[in-house]
Amino acid sequence: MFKNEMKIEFPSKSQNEAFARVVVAAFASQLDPTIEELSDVKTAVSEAVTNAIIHGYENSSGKIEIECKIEGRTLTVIVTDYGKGIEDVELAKQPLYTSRPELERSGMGFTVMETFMDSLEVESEPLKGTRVKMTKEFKSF
Amino acid sequence: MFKNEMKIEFPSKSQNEAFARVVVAAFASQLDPTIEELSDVKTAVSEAVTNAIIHGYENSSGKIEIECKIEGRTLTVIVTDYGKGIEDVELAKQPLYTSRPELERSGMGFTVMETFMDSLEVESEPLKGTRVKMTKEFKSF
Amino acid sequence: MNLKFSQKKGALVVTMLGELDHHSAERVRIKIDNKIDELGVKNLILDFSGVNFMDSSGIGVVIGRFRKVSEWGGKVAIVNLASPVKKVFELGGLFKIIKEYRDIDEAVLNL
Amino acid sequence: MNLKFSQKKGALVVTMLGELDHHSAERVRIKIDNKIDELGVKNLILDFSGVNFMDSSGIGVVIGRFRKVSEWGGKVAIVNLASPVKKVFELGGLFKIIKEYRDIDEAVLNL
Ligand SMILES: Nc1ncnc2c1ncn2[C@@H]1O[C@H](COP(=O)(O)OP(=O)(O)O)[C@@H](O)[C@H]1O
Ligand SMILES: Nc1ncnc2c1ncn2[C@@H]1O[C@H](COP(=O)(O)OP(=O)(O)O)[C@@H](O)[C@H]1O
Repeated sequence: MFKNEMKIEFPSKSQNEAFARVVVAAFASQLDPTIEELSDVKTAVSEAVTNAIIHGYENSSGKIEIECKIEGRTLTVIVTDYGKGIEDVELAKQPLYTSRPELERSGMGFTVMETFMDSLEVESEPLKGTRVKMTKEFKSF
Repeated sequence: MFKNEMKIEFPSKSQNEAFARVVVAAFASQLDPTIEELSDVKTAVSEAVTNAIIHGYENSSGKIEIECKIEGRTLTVIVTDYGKGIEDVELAKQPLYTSRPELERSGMGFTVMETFMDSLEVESEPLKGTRVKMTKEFKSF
Repeated sequence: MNLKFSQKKGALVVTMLGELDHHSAERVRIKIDNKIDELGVKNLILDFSGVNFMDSSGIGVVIGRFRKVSEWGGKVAIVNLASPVKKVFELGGLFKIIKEYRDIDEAVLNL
Repeated sequence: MNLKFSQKKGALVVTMLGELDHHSAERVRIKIDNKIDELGVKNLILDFSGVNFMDSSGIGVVIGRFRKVSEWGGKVAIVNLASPVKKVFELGGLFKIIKEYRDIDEAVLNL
């Protein structure tokens, strides 16, 4: 079975949203993804990293980590921050729920991750941080 | 002054040579580089990562780290392995010197790094590993 | 993200070029709002023909502009959606409140 | 890295497509050497028109093939170098032993 992995860390600056997408897409490209699969992964990563920046660290500076693993045709992506954490994860995952409507957040971030990937697990502890784990199985040829 | 940084680690598989180039190029693209500047950086990174894989770990498996920093218009790239190390760094840096001619190595890796970047520092200890630090200043507009 | 502004039959047409994410959204918001105020237009056409990537921040940008122009009885139309962008909007249920048209001409006719 | 093989005036023409680095070099080496042996050709033309990236591994590939065909009195020509590829070859002093030509026709004439 083909295996590979990588881990990246960068500060919570909004410029790094695009950087994070490119890195994960470049890693996933080893799976010869379709354009749609790649775009789904980029969108999900963008949501998780954006959440770490605006909700986790509330635009103050902190460290964001992304771990990626390829096992066979499955990609696992874990996005971790050491920020504010989430009190009620079930509530947070509801479509349209956002704690920051004044920032024009739509509350659709977790819904995008859930829909565009095959699985989503959110672990969070207030004042400790948040860990979002997503997997996606890529089609074979 | 604009600042940003990132750190990435991945196993010493030759597929990751291309991945490493794309990651550093994506990070450097925040500096609005010319096509030539970007290609120079990609080539230098490719040399350092290839060396870690074939010389540092001699194709066994090990961890490679790349740290990047942007300060103003200067990019710093540090490539580290925890492999075999280099006995005589001055000799290793000589153009055309290679310890693996049977692998069709040209002995030009360090010369490429030195020429395509503005500075190159190599720290190495036998059996501990090797740390290659390169910097490049990008033109301003 | 680059923006181009033009006017067609009294509507402000905003053509976006690049990736629409949280990083670019704030500048997009401010620039569009300033232009609406400057020109005093009622209706807004958001042309996504140059948007190759968008995450849920884009939903917020569209709904925010919808709220703004609604205050004066204006409407928002979105046109030229590439399929990944459309997928995000569909998920957000956006098409219940904002109509999509194939191109700018169709949007102008229906606003 | 994809390879296309053809023959022109008795020379083997290898057109490379993609990035030539340590990862791709080994397969490139083996495929070219097998083709040389299979066809029993003497001269080799390496067409870099599709190579957008190359590091010093590429120098090794060219010199290695040069050594191989030299055994039977053959020559190697390289053609269609993009400027970043040329930069790497220049550094390696490669043009002292292997000639660059503008295109395949010029190479064929001079081999
Ligand atoms: N990394 C995080 N750290 C802290 N809170 C988070 C994090 N990610 C999400 N949240 C909380 O979950 C809510 C819902 O997130 P999401 O569905 O992505 O919508 P949005 O980002 O538009 O608010 C956020 O408004 C926030 O309160
Ligand atoms: N990361 C490393 N670990 C151990 N040895 C190294 C490393 N990098 C370079 N070397 C040594 O330095 C020599 C010269 O390196 P280089 O100039 O890149 O040429 P080449 O890779 O073609 O041999 C190598 O042949 C090897 O002996």
